[in-house]
Amino acid sequence: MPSRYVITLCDGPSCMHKKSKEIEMVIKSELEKNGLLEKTRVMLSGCLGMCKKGPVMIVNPGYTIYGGITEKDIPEIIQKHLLKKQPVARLVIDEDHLYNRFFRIFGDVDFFRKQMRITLRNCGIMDPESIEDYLALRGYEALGKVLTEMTPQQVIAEVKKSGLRGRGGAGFPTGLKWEITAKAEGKEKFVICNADEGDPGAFMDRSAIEGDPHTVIEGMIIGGYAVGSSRGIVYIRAEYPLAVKRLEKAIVDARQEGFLGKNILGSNFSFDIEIRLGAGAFVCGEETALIHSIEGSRGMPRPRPPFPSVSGLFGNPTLINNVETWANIPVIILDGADWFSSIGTEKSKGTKVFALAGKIKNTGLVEVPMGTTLREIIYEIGGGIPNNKKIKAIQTGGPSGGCLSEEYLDTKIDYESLAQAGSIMGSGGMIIIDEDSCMVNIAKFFLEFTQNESCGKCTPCREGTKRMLEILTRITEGKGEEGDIEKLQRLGNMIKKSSLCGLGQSAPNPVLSTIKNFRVEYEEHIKNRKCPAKVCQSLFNYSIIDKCVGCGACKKICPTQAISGQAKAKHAIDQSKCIKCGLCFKTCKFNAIIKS
Amino acid sequence: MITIYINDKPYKVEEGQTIMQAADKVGFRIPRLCYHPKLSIEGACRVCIVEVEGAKNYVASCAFPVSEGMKIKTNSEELRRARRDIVELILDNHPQDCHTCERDGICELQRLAFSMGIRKRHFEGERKHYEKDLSSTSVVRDPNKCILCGRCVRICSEIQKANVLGHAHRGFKTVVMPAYNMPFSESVCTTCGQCINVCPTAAFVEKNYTQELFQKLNDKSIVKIAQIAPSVRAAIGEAFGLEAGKAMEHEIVAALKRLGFDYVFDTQFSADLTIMEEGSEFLERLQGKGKLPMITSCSSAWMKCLEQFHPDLIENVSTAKSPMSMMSAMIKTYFAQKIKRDPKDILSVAIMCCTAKKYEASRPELMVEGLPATDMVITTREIAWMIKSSGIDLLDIKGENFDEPLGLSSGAGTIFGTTGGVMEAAIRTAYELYTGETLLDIEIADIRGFKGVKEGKVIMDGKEIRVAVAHGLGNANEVLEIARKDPSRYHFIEIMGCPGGCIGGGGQPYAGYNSIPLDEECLKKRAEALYGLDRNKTIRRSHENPDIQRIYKEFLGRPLSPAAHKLLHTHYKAKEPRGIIPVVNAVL
Amino acid sequence: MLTPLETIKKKRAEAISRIIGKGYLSTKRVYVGMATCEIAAGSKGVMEVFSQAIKKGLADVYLSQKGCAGRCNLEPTVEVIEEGKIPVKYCKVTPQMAVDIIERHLKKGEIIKEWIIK
Amino acid sequence: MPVELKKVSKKDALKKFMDSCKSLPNPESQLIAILHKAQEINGYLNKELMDDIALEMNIPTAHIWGVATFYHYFKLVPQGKHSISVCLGTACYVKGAEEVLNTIRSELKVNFGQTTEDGLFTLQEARCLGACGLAPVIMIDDRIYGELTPKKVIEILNTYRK
Repeated sequence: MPSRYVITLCDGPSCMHKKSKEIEMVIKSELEKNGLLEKTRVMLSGCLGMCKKGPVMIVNPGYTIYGGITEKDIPEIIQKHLLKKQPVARLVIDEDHLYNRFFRIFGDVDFFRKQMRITLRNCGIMDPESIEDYLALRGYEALGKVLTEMTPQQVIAEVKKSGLRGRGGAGFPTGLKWEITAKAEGKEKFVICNADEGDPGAFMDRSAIEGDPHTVIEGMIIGGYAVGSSRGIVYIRAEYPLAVKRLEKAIVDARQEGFLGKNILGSNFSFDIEIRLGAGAFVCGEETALIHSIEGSRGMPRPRPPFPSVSGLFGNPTLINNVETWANIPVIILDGADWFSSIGTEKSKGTKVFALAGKIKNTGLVEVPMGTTLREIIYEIGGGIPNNKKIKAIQTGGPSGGCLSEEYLDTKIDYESLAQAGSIMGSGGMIIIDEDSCMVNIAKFFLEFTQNESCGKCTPCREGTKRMLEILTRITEGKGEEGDIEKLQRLGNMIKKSSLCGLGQSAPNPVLSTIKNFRVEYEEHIKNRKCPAKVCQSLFNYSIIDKCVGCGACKKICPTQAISGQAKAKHAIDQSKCIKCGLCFKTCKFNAIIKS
Repeated sequence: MITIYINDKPYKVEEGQTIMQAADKVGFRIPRLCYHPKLSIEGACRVCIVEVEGAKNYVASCAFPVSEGMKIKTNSEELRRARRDIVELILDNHPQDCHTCERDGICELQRLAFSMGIRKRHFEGERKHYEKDLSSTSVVRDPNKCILCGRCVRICSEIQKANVLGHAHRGFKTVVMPAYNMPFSESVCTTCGQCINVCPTAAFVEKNYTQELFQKLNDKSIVKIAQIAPSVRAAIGEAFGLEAGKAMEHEIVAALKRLGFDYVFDTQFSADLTIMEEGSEFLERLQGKGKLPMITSCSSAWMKCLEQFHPDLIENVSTAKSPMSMMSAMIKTYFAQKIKRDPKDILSVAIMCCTAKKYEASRPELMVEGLPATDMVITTREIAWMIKSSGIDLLDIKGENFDEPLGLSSGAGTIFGTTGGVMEAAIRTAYELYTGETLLDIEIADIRGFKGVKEGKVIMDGKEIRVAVAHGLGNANEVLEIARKDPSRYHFIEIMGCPGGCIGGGGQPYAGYNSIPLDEECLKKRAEALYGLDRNKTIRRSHENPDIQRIYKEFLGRPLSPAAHKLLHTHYKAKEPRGIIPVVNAVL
Repeated sequence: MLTPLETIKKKRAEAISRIIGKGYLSTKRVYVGMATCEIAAGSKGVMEVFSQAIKKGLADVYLSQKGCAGRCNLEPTVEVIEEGKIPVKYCKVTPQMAVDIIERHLKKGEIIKEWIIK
Repeated sequence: MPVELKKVSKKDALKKFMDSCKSLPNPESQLIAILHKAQEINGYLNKELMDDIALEMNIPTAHIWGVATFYHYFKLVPQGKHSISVCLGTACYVKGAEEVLNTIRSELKVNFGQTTEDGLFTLQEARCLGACGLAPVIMIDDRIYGELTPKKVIEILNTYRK
């Protein structure tokens, strides 16, 4: 027979110290006294993360948390709560920070322990297609609180006080944006969630929506309430079919429960959300381009002012925040601006999600408090560089960001420090680059991306990035010229300062920052025609050394028949035929093929 | 008023304008390229960037509003270099064929490059290579010369509302083109040529017939006859460095004679003829024979627009041919008989302010005696070049008169060249035909000027006749929407395809060094030149033109006679592809 | 009439009892990662193994999908959670491993240490 | 004729979708959704479809063409039976996506946007498929293949050739 109640008692070190064992004994005897032992399960759990309020126990169903309990309180709880279904109010605590639950499952792993999960708090612990799971995790409670206890002005004040800044890249204070939109006049107002995540290597938005779509929806409803909007739009990449599907389902479920639609939860506030699909254009992450795309046009940015908060979608005041920003809102409302602003640094509050990738042991999504150092992320969470290689650079901010050298490892993550170091927070890509990578080539890769994604509207970005790419290409091909670095800097600085939108203004960053931090590599390419990392194909040759045993594997795989040699004798590569595909290098089991 | 600082000096300026507007008024002309005062702000070229204290990046002065205490630098060393580099980047992706280019010497990009001080190139690289589109009768599109300022796209969608052109593809591969990159000739292009007017380079130019014409002018076996549209005389001086507004009537006649034309006639004569036909048609419709409101049919771009965008209104449009086609028809019949020459041996050349007339000339339904009525249409720009190229000094030439019998015109024919002119001319004659009395107050102020849609009325015999005038196809769309909703609101509507009427035609001289294309001040001066010619004439009503009376007596009989119907009237039909005028302008 | 906040709390209580009604409390809970990245790594096959097993009578197991926890290089991941015990997180799970997890862990309570995320 | 029938029903499906768009506020803003639908129905966008959309939704063809050519997602030529998207996201790039790409290119003798002669594959580039942990990856139709090597790629391609 299934239990009617489950009592979970925290068995963490702190609560143990506060006598949870003794409490457990009392609970069991009290249950027995009241004839409830059969119907109730009593369990010990790992740390519930509420140590300050310990000892802590949770009564389910209902998820009532009791804190600071002693043996003496138990009879009262059993009698009132379990028998009469009336929780003992004086012992109930709200200390259960939403972000703690994740750690009840994952807190014992190094990778997670250093993290703090606010926006991704539910990702990985709930069924994203179940609104019940979300409700059980205090979902939509923030919405209820806002509609019951707060005026729109109070909501905005709370968000302002939290110090939350836009997580899409530029870090504009979120509360201020809300305030401007709320004050702007228009026929109607719009609330938009920017889910057009396009940075190569960044996928936190996808992950957030796939893992916990309701958080974003709840954040948007609250935003709509605060600024006086009744129409919300999620602009999401068409490349994310699963995220779209889950979001669609979440919207339908939320509508059914009365969280979306007319007169939400009996209030006189109405709000609904529609989904708009992108169609593959990185520049649509820029807010004015995104608006044009929603309007059914080419996603090309326009000059600001007017800012979208004043004149955005269809000329109406429009509040745009990205997925991560929205996901913070319910937590700020429930746990309070004071709590939220206690996390992070002076100017950057809360947490930031990074997509950790590249040459690092633990790749993945990490959410850390602002102020965490790069070193902590890379070595303590990421587990360091694999294969005992040396770290060479950290690329943050995706194609709009920059490459920092090793000496910046102790930089604290916040908007200002990263900018000072010559990179940006961006949407949160973090690529670790080891000694096997050529920085000129990396810069070229990013520039290729932005050049390809340039909308073509403004001259500096359209023409300038093309020229920069041409110069970089010739450097990597060993055709660099004296003065090329200066040309790159001249063009780069001009493009940064003159371009129409953020894409162009940040496009030169990877190049400029690698010149700043790795100038020697550029000079090696240009002056000595050498690629120190042996990546740029034109700048090295493959050759076979004496280790060759003549197995013939390389000869077999070579697509251009450039390798010749008798069986069991040393082979040789005909450089005129070699296309430097590297297949032989990968195939050789005897390390007999080298780059020189 | 607020105070702003430009290059450290304080200036009092009005609030609510952009940095560029404010700077213009206090004597700083910030360099610019994609900006056009009549079009929406694009902010794309970044040539007009300035430094604003406190802003992280440069701002585009065309889009950024001034505010109290703003400190602006327009000429700092770093800014000058950035601006220079931007213009160089444009040049780097532009054919370097200035000395063989049609716009050499009058190209905005060339001037800009010069004023930036680009003497050495730093960033040359890959350049675009696209096919030229030569398919249209009127407009040649050369994407290689396009610098993507987007003015053509904006004028086509915002002013003309034809939406023929758009940006396609993206980034470095962006090209301005019609839908599907289809040839112009197959698109909904109305051939108005406004894209040419606003293009800063030679990405759009008219289909040029000057070489063919030079060749024909040397052919002794044919009779070479020219006709000149009213607005050509009002603008051609600008191509020779004169201020706008100087009428050059007799000088062009003389120049054309020197070029080798045997006869030079005046399209104003056939404008009078048009009034006779169209006026009579209007009176018939007023008496219940035909649909009202009647809409004018003189403008070729408008006629193509009608067939593609408003086929439902075809029956409302006057069947009278345009003055050019009436003149050509008369040349190949009436005049051919007079000089006893086979019309096959006559070369009929129309000197027009217009690129769409090139298209009109190719319409098969306008053929006369199995021949094209108009053999060649030459724009003001082309003829100006031919005159220069032949070493004829237009500015210092003894004027000559138009030839008889198709050279004499009334003032009504003159004002055809400006918006409202056809209507005014029509009223002058229709009033008399209807009431039997002479209209004394013949200058109708309500329908003059450059308001997009103008309304006016006349009382004829106690009957109120309500008229409307629209210029530019966007305004035409607007007036037609009004008429569709309330069919009895107007009796007569004049529509001209180009902003300002023919004086703003797609074939008029390019803007000068310090002026902008389609500048309203310039259009006003051109219009004033025509109104001045009208005022100085003793005959100001078409029906009073003695040569008009003669041609009816000798050849046509009376207005709307079978002969007139055969030679002076035509018909229109719905055309594919059908074009769309969006209800909401989502194209911005 | 209930305030919005009261309504939410009521809905939450209802949701929890519905979840419990599905067997949430008295059983082992199995969470299979089903985000795009996990699916790409093959989690659909893993999910299939678990759901088939339940169909064929595997009792006392509450199966749910979940979003991605962020361990890209270890996907697909599967968690087996029992109230009161330390949650067990398996990584790089293949369908074959899923069969083993059912046989050894879910049925016999053996935690397969070598597959656990550390 | 069955072919004709099929054509008509395609048109009907699109028409139906456009009708539903027309009942929404700012119907012209649904253009991208309509193009998605048209591509889903027809496999790619052609002039005929775009003309239909223009007339039905009252949007100029030049505008539709501009939008269709702006976004990577829209295809303007018929596509192969299978579409191969090679992820060129950063993680994949760092882990050797270029090698994978070169292998596919030389194996299929096509470049980005092109379809193989036998009509079996169309090669496309992808920005980031969000499967960075498996880098380098490719996606064939809806299926993602990860941790690829040139050898593995060829094996995978061969499974589609049978």
